Amino acid sequence: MADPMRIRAQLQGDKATVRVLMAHEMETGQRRDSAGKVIPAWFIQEVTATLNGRPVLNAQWGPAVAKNPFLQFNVRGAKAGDKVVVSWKDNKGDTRTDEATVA
Amino acid sequence: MSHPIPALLLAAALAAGSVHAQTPAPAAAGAAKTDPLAEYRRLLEEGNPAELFEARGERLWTQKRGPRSASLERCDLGQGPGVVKGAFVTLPRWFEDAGKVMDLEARLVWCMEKLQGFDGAEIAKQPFDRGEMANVVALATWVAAMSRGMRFDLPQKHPQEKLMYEVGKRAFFFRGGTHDFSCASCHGVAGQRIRMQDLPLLTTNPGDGVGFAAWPAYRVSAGQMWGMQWRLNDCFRQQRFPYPGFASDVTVALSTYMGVNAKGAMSIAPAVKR
Amino acid sequence: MTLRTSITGLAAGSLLLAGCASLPSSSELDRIAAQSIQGSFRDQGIAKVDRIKQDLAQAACSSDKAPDEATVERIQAEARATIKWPANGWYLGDFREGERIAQSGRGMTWTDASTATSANGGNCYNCHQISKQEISHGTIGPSLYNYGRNRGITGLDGPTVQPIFEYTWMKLWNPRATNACSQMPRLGHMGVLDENQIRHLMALLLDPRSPVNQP
Amino acid sequence: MTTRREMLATGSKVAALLAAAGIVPATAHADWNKTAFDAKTMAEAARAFGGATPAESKDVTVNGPDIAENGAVVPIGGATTIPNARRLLLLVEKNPNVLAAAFDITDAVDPSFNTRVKMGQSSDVFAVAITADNKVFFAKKEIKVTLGGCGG
Repeated sequence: MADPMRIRAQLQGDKATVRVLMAHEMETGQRRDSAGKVIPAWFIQEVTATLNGRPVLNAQWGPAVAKNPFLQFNVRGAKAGDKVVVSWKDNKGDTRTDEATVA
Repeated sequence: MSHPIPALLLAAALAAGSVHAQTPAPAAAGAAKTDPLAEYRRLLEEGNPAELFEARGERLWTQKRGPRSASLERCDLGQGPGVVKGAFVTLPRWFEDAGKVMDLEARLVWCMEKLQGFDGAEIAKQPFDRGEMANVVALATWVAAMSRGMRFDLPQKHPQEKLMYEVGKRAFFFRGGTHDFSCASCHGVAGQRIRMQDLPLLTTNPGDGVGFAAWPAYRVSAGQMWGMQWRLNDCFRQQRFPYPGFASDVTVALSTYMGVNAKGAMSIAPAVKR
Repeated sequence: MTLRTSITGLAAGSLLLAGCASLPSSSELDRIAAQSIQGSFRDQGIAKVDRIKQDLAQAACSSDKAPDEATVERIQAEARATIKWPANGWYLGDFREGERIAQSGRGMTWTDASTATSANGGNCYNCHQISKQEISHGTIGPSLYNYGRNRGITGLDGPTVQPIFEYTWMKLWNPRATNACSQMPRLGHMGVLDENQIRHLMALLLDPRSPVNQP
Repeated sequence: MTTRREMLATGSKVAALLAAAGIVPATAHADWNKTAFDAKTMAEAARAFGGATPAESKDVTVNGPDIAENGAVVPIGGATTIPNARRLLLLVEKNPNVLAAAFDITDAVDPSFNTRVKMGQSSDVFAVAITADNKVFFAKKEIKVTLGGCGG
């Protein structure tokens, strides 16, 4: 099971700036190991986020997103204490969901 | 300390090799202001993946693990059992119970062996990114983070600590390998760079958050979290030296030398690096 | 097995000054340091421990003090005797190949498969500015941009050209010949690069058509 | 193939609109657009999302450093002020597959996203906005990827 995400949701006016770090290899499928064998692709394909349960973000990613990905976006209409939940799903079907409180 | 020799040698080389005036290389002292990489580095700092390893290290510290199913919460990093804050900026130091000077990673392995029942020798043999060794790196990342903003102040009271400093100084200037490199080849003169990477002068305090005060660090080029043991290991690889043992005398002595020299420097570890 | 013996190569005792409050003499410290350095490394791949058996210059240039004048003279004389001059006085190869070799920092580490010169680079840009186009260059060594041009090289032979060719060849083959404690690797002498590869680097620096010598 | 693309595009467009209106959760339509991620050009990637021919626009911005110290991690971002933009793509022209990331634009977020991508070499990077009526607008910026470290 993947390590938890690190999520920060910082209130600026009526918006929350959300910064997310995800622990993931983001393997492209185009690299070879030392024995010359292709290392299979393994990367996050979908990222979603909700604010107090309401969907706010939906993204599709390819293997060109860097290893241990970083994502930043601004959620409108946020206030202190709101709950931000971020989920990802990779091409092997593994998922991870973590949350943070807007502060 | 007197002026490190490479400065004199470089001056001599310039004088001897100069038929016509050399085009002056850009002075790195002024480079910081116009550094074209400043924006790149600033953007990386907005989200340092070292945080992922820091969080893992914190979980590993409290988790009951190993043959004895124990946590590391009683581990003594030099400030008393279980005291983590402030420990990083005093390491390497002498440990009476072990009868030797240890750096952070050696001490963590010691605790994993004594408290959790792991085989320290087995851990020491593993590559840095595998198995329990990867856990040591994560633990070191968290322990370092707990001293973020604090200033280095290594003890130099015990004769072994002084001895390690002296051994480290000699190791720092030791030239060998197919390319005749020493640590001082890259870190013996202020204001130089390899490619576009600034090289800290490590014979003195290079400043807050520079050199010894920046590691462990997340290397974006490799997508890996490196502790000081890994950093030194890869320095020796690039020096074309043979392989330094994990927590071998040379590595602990070099950290003692750099850490003592860095007295007063503020730690920013874990940092993010190219 | 205790950690004392399991983690470090040296037993703690060999570095221990039992009950001793002051440090040993400098020469005794040198001995202890040498012993602990030798005990800290092991063979890995092509990088064997014989690489840290120092020769005269490596030992003499391993402190923050310069060696004495007699030692400097001896090192330089010995180095001059090692220079292998190019066959048939043919100094210059292809500057495009030279650029490729100058760019590469590869070779001779324990992660490299072989010590064959074909796998090795010159590491040149790591320390020197060379062509103007490459902005990612080091500053440990002097800038080599316009190296030939600054030395008045406009052709490929002639009386003014020869001494500069010889001096540059010497620098690339074994820089200790002119500077006992040079920080530059002995690319030719240590078998990092072969004669042909050094010809290509020579062309990069000295061929008037090389990007290095463009205004 | 065209039919499939259109179906995909229409399906996701409708879903995006529904999601934007808060009618269905965003996760409900998150079928990964393989055609888009296999695309070799910006136009192909935009077409895979139902977009028309791309046109450069000042109403789209792409940001990132002029020079990256390493191609393994290059911070880039995109934003748009086009009112009916429904999707924002980030692309690297010289990567084997150009599309790196695609973000749905909803009323709940600013149409501005930052992430980090891999770049094999110096290249133009693009931010592409696709509107509700399938118009495609883009901005581009060159990012130079330098060699760093000892190179070995």
